[in-house]
Amino acid sequence: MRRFTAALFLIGLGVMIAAIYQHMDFSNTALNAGQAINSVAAQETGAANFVTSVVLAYRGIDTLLELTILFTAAMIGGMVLGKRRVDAPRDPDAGFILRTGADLLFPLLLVVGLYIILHGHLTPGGGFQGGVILASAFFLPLLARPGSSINQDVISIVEGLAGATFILIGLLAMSEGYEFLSPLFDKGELGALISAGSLPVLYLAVGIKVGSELAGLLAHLAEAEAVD
Amino acid sequence: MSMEFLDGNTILYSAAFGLMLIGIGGIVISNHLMRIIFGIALLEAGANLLLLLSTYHEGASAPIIVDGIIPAMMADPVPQALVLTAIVIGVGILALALSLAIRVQRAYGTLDMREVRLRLEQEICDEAGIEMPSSSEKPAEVIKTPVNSVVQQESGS
Amino acid sequence: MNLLVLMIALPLLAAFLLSIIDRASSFAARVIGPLVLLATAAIGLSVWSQLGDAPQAVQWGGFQAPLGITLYADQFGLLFALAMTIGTLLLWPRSTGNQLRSSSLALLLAGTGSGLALSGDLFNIYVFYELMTVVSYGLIASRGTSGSFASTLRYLVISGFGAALALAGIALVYQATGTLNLAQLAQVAPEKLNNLQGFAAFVLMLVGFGVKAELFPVNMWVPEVYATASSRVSALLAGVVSKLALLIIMRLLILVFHQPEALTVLLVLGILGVATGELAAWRARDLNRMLAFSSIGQLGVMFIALSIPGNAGIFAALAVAVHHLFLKPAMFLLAARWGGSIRRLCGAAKTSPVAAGLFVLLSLSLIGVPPLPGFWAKLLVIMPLLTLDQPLYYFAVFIILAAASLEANYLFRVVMKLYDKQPTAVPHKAHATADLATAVFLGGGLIAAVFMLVPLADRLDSIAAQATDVSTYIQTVAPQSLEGDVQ
Amino acid sequence: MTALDNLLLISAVTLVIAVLAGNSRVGGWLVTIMYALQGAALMMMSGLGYSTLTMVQSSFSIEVLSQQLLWRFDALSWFFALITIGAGLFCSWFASGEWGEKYRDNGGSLRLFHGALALNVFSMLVLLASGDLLTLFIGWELVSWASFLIMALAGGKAFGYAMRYISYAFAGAMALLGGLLLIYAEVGSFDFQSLKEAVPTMSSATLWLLVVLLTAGFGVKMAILPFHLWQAKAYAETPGPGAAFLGAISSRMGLFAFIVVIVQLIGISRLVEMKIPFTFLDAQDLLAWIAVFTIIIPTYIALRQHDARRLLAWHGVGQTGYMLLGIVIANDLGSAGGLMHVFNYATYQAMLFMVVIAVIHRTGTSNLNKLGGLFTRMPLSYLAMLVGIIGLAGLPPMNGFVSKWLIYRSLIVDGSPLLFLGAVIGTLGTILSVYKLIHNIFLGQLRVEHVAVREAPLSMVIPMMLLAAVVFVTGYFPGLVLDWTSAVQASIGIPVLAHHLGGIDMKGGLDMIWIVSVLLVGFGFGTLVFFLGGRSKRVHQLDNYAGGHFLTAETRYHYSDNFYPGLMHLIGPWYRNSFEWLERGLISAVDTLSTAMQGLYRNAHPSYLLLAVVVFALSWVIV
Repeated sequence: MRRFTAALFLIGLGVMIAAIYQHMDFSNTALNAGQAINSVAAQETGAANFVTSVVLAYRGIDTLLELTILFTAAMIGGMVLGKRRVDAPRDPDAGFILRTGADLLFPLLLVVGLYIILHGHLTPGGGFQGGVILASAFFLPLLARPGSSINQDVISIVEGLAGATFILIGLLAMSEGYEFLSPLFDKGELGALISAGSLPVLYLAVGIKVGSELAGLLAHLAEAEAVD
Repeated sequence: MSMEFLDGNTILYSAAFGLMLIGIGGIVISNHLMRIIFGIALLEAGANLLLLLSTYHEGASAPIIVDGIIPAMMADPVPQALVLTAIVIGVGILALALSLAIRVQRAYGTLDMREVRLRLEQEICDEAGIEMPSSSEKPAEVIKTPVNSVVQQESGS
Repeated sequence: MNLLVLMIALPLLAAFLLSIIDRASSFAARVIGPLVLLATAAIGLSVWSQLGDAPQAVQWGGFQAPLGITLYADQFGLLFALAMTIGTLLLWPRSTGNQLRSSSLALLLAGTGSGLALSGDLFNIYVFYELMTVVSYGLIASRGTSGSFASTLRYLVISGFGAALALAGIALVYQATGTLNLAQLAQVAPEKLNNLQGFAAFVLMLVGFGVKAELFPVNMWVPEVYATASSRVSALLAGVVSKLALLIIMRLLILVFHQPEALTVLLVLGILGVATGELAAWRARDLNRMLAFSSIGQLGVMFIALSIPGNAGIFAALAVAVHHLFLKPAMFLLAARWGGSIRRLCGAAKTSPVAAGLFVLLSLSLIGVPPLPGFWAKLLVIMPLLTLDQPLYYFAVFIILAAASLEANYLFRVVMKLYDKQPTAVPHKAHATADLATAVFLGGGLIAAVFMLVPLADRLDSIAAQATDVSTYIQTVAPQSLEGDVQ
Repeated sequence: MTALDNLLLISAVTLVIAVLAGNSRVGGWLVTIMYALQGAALMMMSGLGYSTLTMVQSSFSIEVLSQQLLWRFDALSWFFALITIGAGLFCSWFASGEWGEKYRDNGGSLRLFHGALALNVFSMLVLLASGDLLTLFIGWELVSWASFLIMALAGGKAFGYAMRYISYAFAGAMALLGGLLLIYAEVGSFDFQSLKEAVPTMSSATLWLLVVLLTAGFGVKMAILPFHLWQAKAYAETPGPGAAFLGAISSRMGLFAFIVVIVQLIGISRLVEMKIPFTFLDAQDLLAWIAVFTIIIPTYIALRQHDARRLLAWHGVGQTGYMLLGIVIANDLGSAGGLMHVFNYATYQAMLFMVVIAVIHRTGTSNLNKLGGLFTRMPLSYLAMLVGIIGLAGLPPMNGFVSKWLIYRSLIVDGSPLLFLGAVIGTLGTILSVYKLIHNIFLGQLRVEHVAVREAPLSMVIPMMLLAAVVFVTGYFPGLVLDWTSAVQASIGIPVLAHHLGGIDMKGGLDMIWIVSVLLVGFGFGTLVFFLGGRSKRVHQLDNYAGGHFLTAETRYHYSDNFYPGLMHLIGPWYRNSFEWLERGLISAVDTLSTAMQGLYRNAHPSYLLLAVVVFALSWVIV
């Protein structure tokens, strides 16, 4: 009965959405804050990638908060899943090819991840994307050898420090007399690797934090004892 | 139906709304918590797409300074940044939901929403030292025959 | 430069570093959280003292609105930011196994709550809200029982559903206006959002943010969560966090959504919340869930108050919210030792006379017995409702009054049990000193309010007036126009 | 500092002393003296009772939510305050002696008892002093919760009854609040005067709503039908003199508020204009009939009680009907009768409760089936009860006769024979049940276990005797009280009853001095004949025989069980407990709803409801 009425409601919702869509106005898509940012971002932040400017400068606090969400989720995940019993059964190691592949891929993923993070202000990509690749670099060996484990203590120190760095850079701006999280340092030449002031530093912190957070979360999930 | 009705906008928006509707359907219709969690993920994906589409116009270039592209030709970078944020939030919550689901499965042996609810009620009542109120929804049957046993086998590790 | 951002940044920083500090010295890790909150509370108070009639706007990163994100500090927002900080300080979680993580979560909660109260950007509000949600999952689950995990998961499902809908609502708003800055939205809303799309966005955001504000029908998580979480966490969620979600809805109503239909939706959902909550509380057989249901009813009254157009509605909702802010945490703290079946409470007043007396005081104020503050708050809600002269508003008054009668009945059933002369077989445990002291402090606040009624009402009135002053909001933030940039 | 400030201050100090010193040996006496001081302070305003003063303001006033809260006394407040303080004085006196010691020995807290009593008096004075509708409500709530406190003191069973009381009282208060705020919405002020000016322009529908809400609110406190169920049991279980106090004055607060708002501000003449559609009745008739049924039904319920306190308490409910009836009729006779009945009733009800409590003090029971023959052991208490029941039954020469006569007379003048008939039926029931009371306690055969019973201690007897004197004197010289009621009539805008010390001047009027003097002469003559004429022999109670057998102390020839079997056979089937049934029905309705809501919160699929709400809200706007 509930499923039936729920399906009816869904159809109703679809009809409502269609009606709303009919009334939507698409004429003024150019009149928005993003276009305003496009026209001033190059001077204000010095980053060639405007998405990066938005993520780290214009909406930097959002980014800080989403890092905090990841941090919190990882912390709660650890709290919920708890410590593994010592005698809990583990999956056996993967086969030779997967293990060797993982060993080979590890440095490659590390390099690619760092590259994407460091070029975040110039090209598509950045701390989040690179951070995920970093996380997978550390997670892959875990899949290949379920018996091994990631040192959660190191991860918690790294994530704490990376997050703190982000905030400290923001506070540094305050101590210089600007607002919290204002871009700092010399903006350099638009499009160069070393440019855009403090943004690459922030992205590095983001990348490391995302990498460690995700690696920690995935490791927690992988470590979780299997249900009998 | 005229062809101009099926322009690019309509197709893209249909995709976004469609994803949302499928997600909502998964949340509302299914009883298995894993399906519900995936429903939320789908719904989020739809909402993200909707956000991306909010200032979409055809033919815009990526908002990155490349020779020959002036800012007016670029796409709006704000929704892209927002979606990036929203996706990461979604990932965090998804991971959290999965960790909780693992613990609930371990404690109650089921992820059926109705059964989890009953076991939860039972636990609260036991702790409080009161009798469990009789449920109007035929509790005995629900406990004996887990509806989604097939799904459990699929999703259980 | 403004120190206000430290109210948000410092707790986050401390939360990040807490586990590292713990490695160096566990004592430092224990004290640093409360110290940081004391410092942020002091910052908040100093800003409050210099605020006066002129709200302040701070741009994160120094970018001009609407490009950057605005932090808007008026007395209204700052009041709730302070409530969040001081409330967390008073209700500092005590977890047996997870003290370090609980402390981090509490710090995060204080920081996010302050940010949520002060934020002037729609998407930023969403992010703060999501962070606060995640933190509250953690706080609930920190009790570590399987019940707390299950209730968190069920809470997560409804909350995640709502949040995704709210995100879709934000997308609709951005599509229509091209901005997320609340001040700019306030400028363009009458032209661009006073339509079907705007209403749809409102409904989606209402159900999304309403989850935390215990709005009917997205409040089904309330009884099970408050029954499974620890008392201090329940006190925080019911007392403080729900008010912050309410604050978001108030802000959106004042600045962005002006449809009369929006008010009617709030009214209907508020009435349903009061009716279902209070009726369900009437039969609750354990104190925690009784308080949870009554909290749903109280929040319903706030939604009814919000549905009153104009300044009077915000004033009334603010008064009820502030009253509830003092009252519910104290009640949940008392329920820490009195949780479980009400029948077990027989004769508990003998063991803990202070707590029992306090419970009577709180009950009296909750049901609105003059001259306690609860009465005046209720009066503020009902008086404008009746002047609106519409059947639905009359019905709301009837529901509020009938609900108060039910409340009197079920709360005094508990009081009767407390003072019952036949003791139960199980001896009663006295309250923890910290719990009782905090509850007494909050109850003392209620009594003090009786004597400061006039200045308090004036102050709340001026806060409400400042909150509803849209033109000051726009002038203070002064977003640059989007039209000029395109041409 | 005005005289009213003094009074309220002394009353507050009384409360403080009661709380601080209530447990000490002299505490009770201190408090009693304080009540006397309150009486003296009230006398400083006695001009109010004789129309030489119209109003005494309190200098204390605060402004909240742009409402000026005022307190003041007028003739009506003064009259009720006189009764309140008098009841407080006598009850506290009664409680200060042996009763208090015994109460403390049995584990009761005298501090709480005296504190609760003083709180009741104080809150009633605050209510009586209210100068606008908001202060009226504040005072109202204070009184409600103060009575709740004193009712709940006994614990155990009393908790249940007190709980029932507060459920009724709070629901009533909410109806009242709704009514008052409706007035505010219509008038824009809580001021008495603005309401009075706005009444003529109010629509009939609004007025009906107002009258229903306010009458329900005030009616719960008065325990008029159909809100009468809570009162008797709650009062009966209140410890000792507390019951006497509550019985004497507490529920009169409802009548006071009724007079202020309905009679004085809305006006009975406006009620007459409010016709009930499709009938020949109007709002005044409706209230009068409610009053008559409030007389009849509780009085006959009282007839069935076999606990002395319950019996008296049920009469308290019934007698309220007389007062309300007189006041609703609202001509000079009726309102004077109703107001005077408030005073009269307080005097003998307090006294009767005191006698019953004295009996409980000595014998340990108030069960009418386990008493009897106490006349020889407690003659002074017997005398007090005799005076009291004559008053309660409304027979000369006691004051109850005068007030009832005035009410009957007003019904006849008003041309309402059916109402008159109803009132007379009520009086018949009263006479029957008070006879049961005195017979089963004092007359007949003394029980073996009560042979050693002594007269009540002086601390109890003196208040009883003083009250008996008041009952008799105000019956002899009703003009003493009629002076006050006339002042009240003048202040609430009702025609003033022309009266003199002995009664009223009119065709077919009443002169109690004459009537009582004739009665006294007759009694004196009879006594003379008794002592001089016939020769009587005093025999012991047990020197008696029946059916040829001598009786011993063990033989029960005095039966109190199944009193009035013939009458009960006749009217028994009428007792159907319909109101109890209604009350239970209401409770089970709430219970069912509550279960359903709990089910909703437990079983509902929240996401499903969320979806439904979104769809409904959108479709409401789109379609």
